[in-house]
Amino acid sequence: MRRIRVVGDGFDPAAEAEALQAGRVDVGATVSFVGYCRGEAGTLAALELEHFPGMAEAEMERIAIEAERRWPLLGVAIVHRHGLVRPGEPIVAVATASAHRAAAFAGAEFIMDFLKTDAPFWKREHRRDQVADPTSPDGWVAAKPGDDAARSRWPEG
Amino acid sequence: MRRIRVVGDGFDPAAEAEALQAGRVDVGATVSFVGYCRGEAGTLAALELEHFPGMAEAEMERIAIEAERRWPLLGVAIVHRHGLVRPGEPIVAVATASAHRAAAFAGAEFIMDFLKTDAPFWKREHRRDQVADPTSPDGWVAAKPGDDAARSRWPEG
Amino acid sequence: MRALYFAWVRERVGLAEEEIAPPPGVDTVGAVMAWLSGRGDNYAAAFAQPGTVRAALDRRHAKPDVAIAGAREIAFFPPMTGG
Amino acid sequence: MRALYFAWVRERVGLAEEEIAPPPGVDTVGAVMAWLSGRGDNYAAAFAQPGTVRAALDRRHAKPDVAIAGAREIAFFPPMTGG
Repeated sequence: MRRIRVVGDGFDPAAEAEALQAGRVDVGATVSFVGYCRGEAGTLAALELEHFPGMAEAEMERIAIEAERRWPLLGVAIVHRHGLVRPGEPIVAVATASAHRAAAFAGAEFIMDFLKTDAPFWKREHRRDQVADPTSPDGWVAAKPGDDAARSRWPEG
Repeated sequence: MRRIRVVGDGFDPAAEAEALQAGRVDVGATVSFVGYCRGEAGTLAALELEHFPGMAEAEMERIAIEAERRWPLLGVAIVHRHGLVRPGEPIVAVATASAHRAAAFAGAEFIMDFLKTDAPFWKREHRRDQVADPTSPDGWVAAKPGDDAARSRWPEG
Repeated sequence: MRALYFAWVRERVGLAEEEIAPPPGVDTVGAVMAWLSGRGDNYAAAFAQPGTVRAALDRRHAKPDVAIAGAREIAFFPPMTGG
Repeated sequence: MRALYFAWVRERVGLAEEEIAPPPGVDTVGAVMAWLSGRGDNYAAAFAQPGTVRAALDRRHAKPDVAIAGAREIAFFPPMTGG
């Protein structure tokens, strides 16, 4: 089972892992990751998420297929928000199901690492104090070098 | 926030990660692991989980505290079933919350690895076909060498 | 071919999308970027730092050395920051 | 002191718990196991393979060389299989 969605409104991140396991007795483990919009100590009003419609879904699907190829996964779900997201709201949910825990954990981590660097989404900060971040005067969040490092810890192939 | 429970009935595993993040804007990531009873291709009627009351909760708490010491976790939840568990039902749920994903993933994996080898629970199989597993004539599930290996990948200290 | 711009590339160019016709010889992703840079200050600002802007051909990531032959759509955008 | 038995250790001993009084000299977890083994076939069957049975003193894991002095409760059980 593969569930891939880009959504413009709030969503229930807990529903994804449950959907992968519902009605099955071959799933021994699910791992669910949820990424949330943080308030940055009260300075952030909202994050605005721009995306490339069509390519975003295609890239999420490609990442899911690659995870299924690398580990014996019985299900993968990826949901990503676009639009305006407030502190405390979910941005992304990734869930994996497998017979055993190692594959479920590795699959979910792999998908998150690749989503960060390869899925066409861009975050812009709307700050509560109207004071621009000096490292990003136009509000667009800069990519983190750590994200490239996280991606490259997975061997090719 | 630390939520540690041993339960004798079914429970909602999705509620644990949600409880760690609810009402907060400092949590950027939650990871939730759920372990389920598998049907073993129709041969398993149920798993019976015996535990050491008191020590089980104490050990789960010690493992949670050690994870909090190793990673900057904002919350940890561990729920473990005892008693008779049917295929498809959850046995264990572990949830972690952190500002960033790496700590949430590592904390959840660490807790699962240590729960497997250190939390005083013992599984016994009730088989549908009444034919005993030759490697375990009394039905008690043998510990897996892989569980010790998973535990020992975490450095001491 | 159709060109799409996202995030600060879109803002600097001042357009979300447009039809472009790269001349003969402008036959790779990187060559299209260099050619666009010469079309005005807005494009120059968008493509100022080589290596910063990423591209996709027909909705697949494409490095600068990839040939554009046969592609109907080319997209330009900053390094991704989703997830 | 109180002795508790779990899972197949409990089934082989035939008791879930009992009061035991290790004699002088039986002062470590491993020594208690060896002493119990000599108390009858049921105990011998439970503690037959040294190294297989695990122990806890006052609800903390304890290796065979740990002294039992001061402990009120000792528990014996197979390697754990929860999670």
